[in-house]
Amino acid sequence: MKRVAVQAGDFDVAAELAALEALGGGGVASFTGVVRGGGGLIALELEHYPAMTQAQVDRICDEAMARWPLLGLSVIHRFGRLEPGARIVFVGTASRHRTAALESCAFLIDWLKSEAPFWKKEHFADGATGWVEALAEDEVKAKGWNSDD
Amino acid sequence: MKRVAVQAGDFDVAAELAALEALGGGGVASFTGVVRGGGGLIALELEHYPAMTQAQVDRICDEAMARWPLLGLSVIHRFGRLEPGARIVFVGTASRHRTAALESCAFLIDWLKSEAPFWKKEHFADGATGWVEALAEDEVKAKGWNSDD
Amino acid sequence: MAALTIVYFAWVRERIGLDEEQVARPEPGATVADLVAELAARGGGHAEALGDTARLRAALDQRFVPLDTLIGDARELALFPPVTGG
Amino acid sequence: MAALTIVYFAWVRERIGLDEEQVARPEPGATVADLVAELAARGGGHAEALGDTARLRAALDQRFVPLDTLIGDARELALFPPVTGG
Repeated sequence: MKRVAVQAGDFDVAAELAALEALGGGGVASFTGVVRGGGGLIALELEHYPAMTQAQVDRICDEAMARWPLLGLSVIHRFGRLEPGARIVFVGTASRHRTAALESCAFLIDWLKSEAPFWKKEHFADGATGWVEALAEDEVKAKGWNSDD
Repeated sequence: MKRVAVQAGDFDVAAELAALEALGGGGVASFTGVVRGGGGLIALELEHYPAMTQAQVDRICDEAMARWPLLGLSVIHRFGRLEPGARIVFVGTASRHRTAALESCAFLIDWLKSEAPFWKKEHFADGATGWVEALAEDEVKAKGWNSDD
Repeated sequence: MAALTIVYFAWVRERIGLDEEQVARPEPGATVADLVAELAARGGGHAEALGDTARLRAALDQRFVPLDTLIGDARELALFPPVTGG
Repeated sequence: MAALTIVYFAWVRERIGLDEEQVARPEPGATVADLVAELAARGGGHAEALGDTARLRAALDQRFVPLDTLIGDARELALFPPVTGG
């Protein structure tokens, strides 16, 4: 099972997890990213490169399936305007081995951060806006996956 | 938020995750363990040490909260007779930092495997039964958390 | 001093055929391993359950301890195989 | 040969003021960096968006590429800041 969705709307985490649990794998790991509030943030606007996004996320998923013995995975990434508390991204993995499920989940979220064509713009209550800068740390983290087998 | 439950009944993963997402942390990681079928297994019987279990799981959670900047965590472990496909254990963590959420989730499940007083007995269709042996690998994995950082 | 309660789990419990039992409090200076050896010397289910200490783990008053720990004034000793939770 | 389509994202798009534009296909042997330098030389928003190549990333036909990659017969070039998904 490989499910990849790039969408504006919210998603149902429980349904995704239930589908992964039903694969009979023993372990299901997940990560859900949520828009953080604070500092006067009223919304995050996620821009993406539609012609590329789905294919690129698909490639990242294939890479995870090649590296770990997964029974299934599900990756959902939203775009558009999202308010604090809204879900942005979901990664779920199922495997017979808990370590494979957990590691591949961490790999996928690290890779989405640095290899998926999304850009985040912050909108503040006072009308100010600003593009979120990529963290050098995130590029390093994604590259780190290249060195451990 | 620290929620620890040791119970016979099933649990609602969606409700646990919703509570963690509501902490406004940015990242929620989870792991759900499910009884694997196959090999004629009809049920897994989880025995535990009631006087010790809750306090011990609580200690493991305190340890995770001391090591990582977590906004909250939820750990649920079932006991009793569980059939293939049933959930056994849930670990959920919330943090502003995705790495903290993911690492503490992995830590908690590794520690539950080797530091929580549960024992699993397998029941097979032909009437045979057998206690699951602890994996040396699991004790090593839990010990591994003592050496990093 | 009060007797010591011993609780058993998993195949240790099954082989001994008891969930728990009371024993006379051991001498000061006795370790968990000393008491385990004494119990195993009873033979039968106790010997079967407690003979191979490499496969045994223990807790004193609900805290995991190595087998060479002094029993001291603990009220409850638990004996069981390595845990398999999660 | 057909023109090359360039698509812009995030602050590169905002500074240039265009989602995309068509340009004459560069000479064979031209790299992404060559074309970026040529576009930046137009001044204005292009200079502002494309002047600092350390902050630029590129994709050719929807694949990430380093800036020293030959454009060859690619149909679409995308220019944008480092991505911030997840």
